[in-house]
Amino acid sequence: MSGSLAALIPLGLTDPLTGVLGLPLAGAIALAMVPNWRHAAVLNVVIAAATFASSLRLLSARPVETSLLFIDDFNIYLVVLTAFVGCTTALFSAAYIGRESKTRRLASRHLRFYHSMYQAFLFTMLLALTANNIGVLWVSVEAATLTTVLMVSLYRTREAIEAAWKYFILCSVGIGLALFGTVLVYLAAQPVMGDGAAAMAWSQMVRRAGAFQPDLISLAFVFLLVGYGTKVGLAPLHAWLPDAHAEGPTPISAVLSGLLLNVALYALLRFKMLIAANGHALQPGPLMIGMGCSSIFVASFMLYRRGDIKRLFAYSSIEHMGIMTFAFGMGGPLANFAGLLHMTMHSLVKSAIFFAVGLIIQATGTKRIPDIRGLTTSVPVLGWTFVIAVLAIAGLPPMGIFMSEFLVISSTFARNALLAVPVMLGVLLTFGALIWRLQGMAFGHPGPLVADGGRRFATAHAIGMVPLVAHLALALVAGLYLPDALVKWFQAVGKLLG
Amino acid sequence: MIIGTVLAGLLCLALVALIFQRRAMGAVYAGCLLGASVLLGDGIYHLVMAGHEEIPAVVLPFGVPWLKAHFRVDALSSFFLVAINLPAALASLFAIGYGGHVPQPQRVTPLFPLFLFAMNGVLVADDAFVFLVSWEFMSLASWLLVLSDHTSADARRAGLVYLVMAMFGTFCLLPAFGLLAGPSGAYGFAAMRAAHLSPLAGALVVALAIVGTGSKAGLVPLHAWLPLAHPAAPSHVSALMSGVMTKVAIYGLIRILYDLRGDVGWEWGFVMMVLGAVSAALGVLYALMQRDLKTLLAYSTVENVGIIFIALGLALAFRDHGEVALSALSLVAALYHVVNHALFKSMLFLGAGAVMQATGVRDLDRMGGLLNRMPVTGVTFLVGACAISALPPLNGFVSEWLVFQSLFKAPTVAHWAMRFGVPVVGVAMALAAAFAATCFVRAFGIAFLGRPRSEAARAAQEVPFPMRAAMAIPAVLCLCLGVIPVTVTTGIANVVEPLVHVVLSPAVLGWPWLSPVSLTAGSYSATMVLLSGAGLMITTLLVVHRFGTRAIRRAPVWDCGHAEDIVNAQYSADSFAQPLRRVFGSVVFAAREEVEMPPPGDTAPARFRLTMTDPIWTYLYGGIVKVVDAIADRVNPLQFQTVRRYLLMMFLTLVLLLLVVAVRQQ
Amino acid sequence: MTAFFYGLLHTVLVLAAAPLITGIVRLTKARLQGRQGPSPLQPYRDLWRLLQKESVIADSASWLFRVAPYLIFVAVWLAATIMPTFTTDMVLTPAADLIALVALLGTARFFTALAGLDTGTPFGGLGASREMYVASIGEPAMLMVIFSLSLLTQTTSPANMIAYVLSGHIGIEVSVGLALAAMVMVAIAENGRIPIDNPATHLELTMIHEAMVLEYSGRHLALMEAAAMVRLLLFMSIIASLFFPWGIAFVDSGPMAVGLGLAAWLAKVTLLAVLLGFFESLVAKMRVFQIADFLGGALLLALLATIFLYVSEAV
Amino acid sequence: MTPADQLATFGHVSYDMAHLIGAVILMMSFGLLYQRRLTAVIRIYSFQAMVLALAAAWQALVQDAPHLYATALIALLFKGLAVPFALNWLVRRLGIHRTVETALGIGPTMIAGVGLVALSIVLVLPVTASAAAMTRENLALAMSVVLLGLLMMITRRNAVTQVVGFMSLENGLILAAVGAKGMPLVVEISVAFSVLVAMALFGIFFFRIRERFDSLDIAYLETFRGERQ
Repeated sequence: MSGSLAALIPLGLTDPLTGVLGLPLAGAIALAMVPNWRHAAVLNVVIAAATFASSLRLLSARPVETSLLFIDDFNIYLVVLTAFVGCTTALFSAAYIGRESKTRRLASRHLRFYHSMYQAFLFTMLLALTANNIGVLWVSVEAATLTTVLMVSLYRTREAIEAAWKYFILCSVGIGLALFGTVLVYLAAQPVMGDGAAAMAWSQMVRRAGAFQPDLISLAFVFLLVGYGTKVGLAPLHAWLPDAHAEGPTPISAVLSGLLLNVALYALLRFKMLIAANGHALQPGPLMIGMGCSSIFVASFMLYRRGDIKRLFAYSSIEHMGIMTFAFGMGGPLANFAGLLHMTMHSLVKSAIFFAVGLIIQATGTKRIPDIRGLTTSVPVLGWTFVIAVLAIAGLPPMGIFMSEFLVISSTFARNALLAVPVMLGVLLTFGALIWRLQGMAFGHPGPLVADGGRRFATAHAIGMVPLVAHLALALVAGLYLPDALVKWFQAVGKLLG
Repeated sequence: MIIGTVLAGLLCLALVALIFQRRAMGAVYAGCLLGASVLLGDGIYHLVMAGHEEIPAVVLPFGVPWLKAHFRVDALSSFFLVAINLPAALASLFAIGYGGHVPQPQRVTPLFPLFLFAMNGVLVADDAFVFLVSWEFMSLASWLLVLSDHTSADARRAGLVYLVMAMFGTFCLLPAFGLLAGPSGAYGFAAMRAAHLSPLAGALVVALAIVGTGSKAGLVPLHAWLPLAHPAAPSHVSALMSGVMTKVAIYGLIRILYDLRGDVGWEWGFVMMVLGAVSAALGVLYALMQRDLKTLLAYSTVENVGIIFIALGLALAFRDHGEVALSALSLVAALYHVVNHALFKSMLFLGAGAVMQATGVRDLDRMGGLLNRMPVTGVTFLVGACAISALPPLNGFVSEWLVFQSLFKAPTVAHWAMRFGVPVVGVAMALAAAFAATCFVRAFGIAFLGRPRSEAARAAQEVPFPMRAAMAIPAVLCLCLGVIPVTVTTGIANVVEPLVHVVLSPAVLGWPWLSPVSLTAGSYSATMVLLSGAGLMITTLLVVHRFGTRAIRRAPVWDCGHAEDIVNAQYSADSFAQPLRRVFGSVVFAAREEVEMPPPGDTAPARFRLTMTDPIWTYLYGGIVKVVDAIADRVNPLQFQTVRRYLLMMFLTLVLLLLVVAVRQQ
Repeated sequence: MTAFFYGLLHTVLVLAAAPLITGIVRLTKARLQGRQGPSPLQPYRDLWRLLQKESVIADSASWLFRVAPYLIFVAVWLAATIMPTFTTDMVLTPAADLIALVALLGTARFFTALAGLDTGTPFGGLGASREMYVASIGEPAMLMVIFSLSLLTQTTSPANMIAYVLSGHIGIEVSVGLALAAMVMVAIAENGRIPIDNPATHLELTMIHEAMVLEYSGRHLALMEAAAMVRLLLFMSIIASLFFPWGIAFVDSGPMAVGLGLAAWLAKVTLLAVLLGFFESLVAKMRVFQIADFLGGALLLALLATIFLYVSEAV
Repeated sequence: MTPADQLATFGHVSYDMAHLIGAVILMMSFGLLYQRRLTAVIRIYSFQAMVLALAAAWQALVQDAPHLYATALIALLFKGLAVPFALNWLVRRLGIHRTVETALGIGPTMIAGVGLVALSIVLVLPVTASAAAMTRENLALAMSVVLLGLLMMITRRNAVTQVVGFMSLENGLILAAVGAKGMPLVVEISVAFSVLVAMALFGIFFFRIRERFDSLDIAYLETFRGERQ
């Protein structure tokens, strides 16, 4: 029974992973009990912070690798990043949700549910990242879907339910296909690795992937690409993404874009590594490049017709996921490095943008872009931060995204100019759309603001600004200077990705 | 390293401006003035010491991790340090007096130092990443400066077009560097120099470099953003954007084509030459039709960039045909014009700013008679107008003379394309020169001469001292650069030496005689012209005052007897341009004039309506917008499908991929 | 030393001879119109008379209005001084090649136009506008003429051109003919002669140059007139020296040759003056907007001249 | 070669059984595609689930992997009995009109289904040349069932039928999983767990849908479709 989930429980308490996985799990249960949403919000922040703190321990001491869980160069920084974004988002939601409940959009029982689900979501994310067993990986991604579905439908509005329904149906099917792919991978591994957990432990498989039945894993990869690709939001599988982002509470939009998409892509990349290790299997590159380009294109043109600020940035997420997929599809040290960097930067900046968007919506009382005007005049600090964030996501220096796009495009162009052209076109189009919208929202004569709720909301606003600024600051630093350890990890992973 | 400290200082200034808002404005601009002056001095020092001391490359631990950030100052970049920081210093000086009068000072002051920072960053960059970061940062800062008057819809439109075009330019340079760096990503300039490219890749690099830098420099047809963005910014910023930022683009082009790429085919020289010719002719023709003083100046920038491109193209063609001496000549001509244009264009923009501060108008037809009211501004603007119209003995003429000299030698490149292309280019450039004169007679004459055309103009006052100084200094410099061409040329010859590996001897005939090509090819000596001119002037004065009366009577204007006092009876900007508009405008801009005559007996005034459209806007950019719109409309329905349809899409994707696998297995 | 002397002599001569040439043109026209006509010396008397009169200046005029005549006159005179006519052995000859000469004339025109605009009268503006319009096409044409000649002679400096032509390197060239034609047309335009402009007219709507100097009087007007006369002589000298350089003396060819060259030059310009008179009597003035076609033709001829050089493999 | 592998060869009873059962499940999928009436659809689904349970049990026997009995039990009780019951209850409670209009005609649907089966066989046959014959057959059948389930979701307009399609897709997954020799329990648990939660969610949804709009026709769920202002 070494393969069963039950084996998760007897993790040694000394194991750093205990904190990382245990805290959110416990938090989920605990928060379900807390009646008062204010306490819940605070507790939420505390638990998330503790999770982040314990995740930092991983940097110093990596746990021993089991057949279920492991930490390697790839997931270590993603774990830390996830814990960090989870923490900051918790802080933001503490500032945000209060306002929502005041405006009677949320009943307190919903909030209770919300906080519990938030921790559950974090747990599934972290489990997915640390999972060594591809089955566990699948389970946690599925669980993540379920939790987010519930949170997306939090406002019981018709739109919210419709979005959640769309999200649920599409992602469940996607997940189903991913499971089929997982089974196929097992079937490919089983003759080589023998029965049992060994044939599902990624770290063991990747060493002997060369001997796997190539056609079988090729087939598996197709299912996994479509399956996990749906969660990544690759066009034409992206349909759920904009609505889910737009109709859910803003903190959820932030974690969806900042974390969930990353995790899905992470899963996909794990399997790409398997294939890359097998010489005779089909080349995943072209498929990923194709999906990436189509995502970039669909997103870039969609942006020109969006009237809803959250959908606007949801589509921009699709575009960036496309860029990453493209980069990993290109492969090679430069492109892979760029892709990994882009993952990090995007999750930081995009969640920051959603923070800003949330505050903006609360300030202006609308999410229709044409009604949002002159933010830099009406709410200067927020407005300018928003401007900086959008410029960062649009790929302007000195933010980190510029570096990754620089590496992707230049290296791609040097290798195959024709492949780079669609990406450049797409990015340029996106840029145009974003700047066009940004100018309309940030400049010009300011539009009306909703009546401000006095000092409490002022402070709430200020607290909400903290994570926003923190993310941007990190992105800025990363754009100028990357710590050597991170670089080494990226390069090591880049090698595995082939 | 001095430059580093100055750049850091500029960043701090931006912070100071951000924190203290308006209170620190004077201090900030003073700081910019100081910084720019130091950089200027440093550049001059390096130029003087060129060859005697090797400046070490500096590596800082940021940027692309395994690459780090490389900085280096060589002769070329130090030349541009001079060409860029001189106007920058003047603009800062101007801003000390002017900064408070712009629409939203708190949106300008913090960005001004950042803008300077970015432009100098481009010059000292020694690897592609730093170069592009600074390049983009430059666009970013100037974009926000353009948007500083963000409540005006025009400014916002200008900003949008500008930033998108800037990004387009970057997306041309980026792959160009990518090709130079190769798949392994050797982004250092040193490595790029050593790189060997396939012919195709080489050609691609050149093409991309031309388009990328051309879009920044305002080369037709990539100029569309320029006349929108430059005027939209506050005048001291416009001066920088027009006079300086375009030069940074030129620097980038020279860096790539002459330094990083060793061998570039003459065909590209030809292409650049033709593009330049088109820009020169069209740009000034546009300028000629404008009523807005700053737009006019912006368009004239297009013209001058065109002239520089002609010279650069010639240099390429010569170099490819082994005519190194001529190549050096054209390159010197180009750089000479770079520094000249940087000077007088920023001076003219500052003048425009002074006029706007004094009158509050930008429309030529609401100015007039300012020469009497704003003597210093008037004189400096006049000098600038003469210089940019290439009138001897000012500096503008010297560089154009050099360009013409090298152009007239171009047929030595024995290829039919050059031989038949060069005369046409010559015509275009000659037309450009003539139009420029007309354009600036119009600009100066309508704005500063005649009777005031509006109350604002009548009430104009001369601007305060710092602004006057900022305009007077370049005026003097224009004269200096004009009358000692040999000295200047010698200096520039040292700059281009590393690029063409030959030192141009600018004066075969000896000091005052600028005779770069050969003993007999032709010579020009501004010094002698000026001296003899002075001599003749003195003679004339003596004669006239000796033999004639000195009596003068002031009287109302005669005007063939029927003088009326209507100021609008004066020639207006539009009416001045009318003949040329009739001849060229109808063809190039589809200009249409409609006159509504009231029926006899009706006392209503006759109405004159003028409509002009820019074909490049209508067809090229309008076309692109149409296409994007159309596709967006086609794609948009994807948002509004039923879940079933989405499932279907998913299903089809899956089946398609499965089929791919199936086919592959067979 | 001789160079200095000849240069001085030339400087004085061009100024001295200019009114005479204008006088000759007027006389020729008068005779052709069957009038007695004034003596060719009349222009001298006119200038002298103007010098004696007080100068009336409009209130609205700025200082530029008073300075302009001097600048203009000096610019034109300087150009005329530099252009070698009877000997190439002059100090200032290398000071400016033909391009610079064109630019000098451009300077003069620039300030003339400004002066026209300065008083803020409709006519002044009209004149300035049309003058610049004519120049905008005429100047390029002249530059192209220079281009073709310089292609042929490998130089842009008039002295060397003359030397090259006289050294007999050039046979009969089609392009030289074309260049000459273009040059003549440009000269007519630049000097505001019929059919472009009529120096004698004061019918407002047809005039160009006269409209600009309308407000001038007294010594300022005298300078303007003198400048016009010198310009006319200068263009005649250019045509004479570049296309018919025979008789022009070189460096260290003795005073005899110089004297000969002097005679030849006077003969040439007188002939040209008479021809101009004839021509002006024959043709009628054209409408303002046809000028573009006229000068465009000149520009095209000049362009053709260069092209023909390649065709005939002369370079 | 483990004894189990020796068993899993052509002509051997264990192989034939597995093959037969798989084929039946596939037939059921076709039945689902073919059937118009809602109640009948539910009934066919429950039957399919039961056969699936049988397959799991058989595999448990053949591979002597006892944990597969658990899977079989889950399939039998939960999917075979509970879910159909719940669905029937829903249909009755909400009083949905009995016959369901399909988006694509039955005939074309069937042809497409056959095409999909062909595709999956083409894909699988060369793949598992090395693997055990049983695995191969199972895989082909399972993939067909998955694809047919997806096809059903596409061709039906009604929420219930879509759910059924989704669940028959899951059946295909489980068929594949049980066929995979010695696959750890993780997968079964996860599948069961996911189906469980999925059902719970559907329940919630139906409840919500009903309290908002009075039918299960998902057209009601597609009026907004994201910022159709």
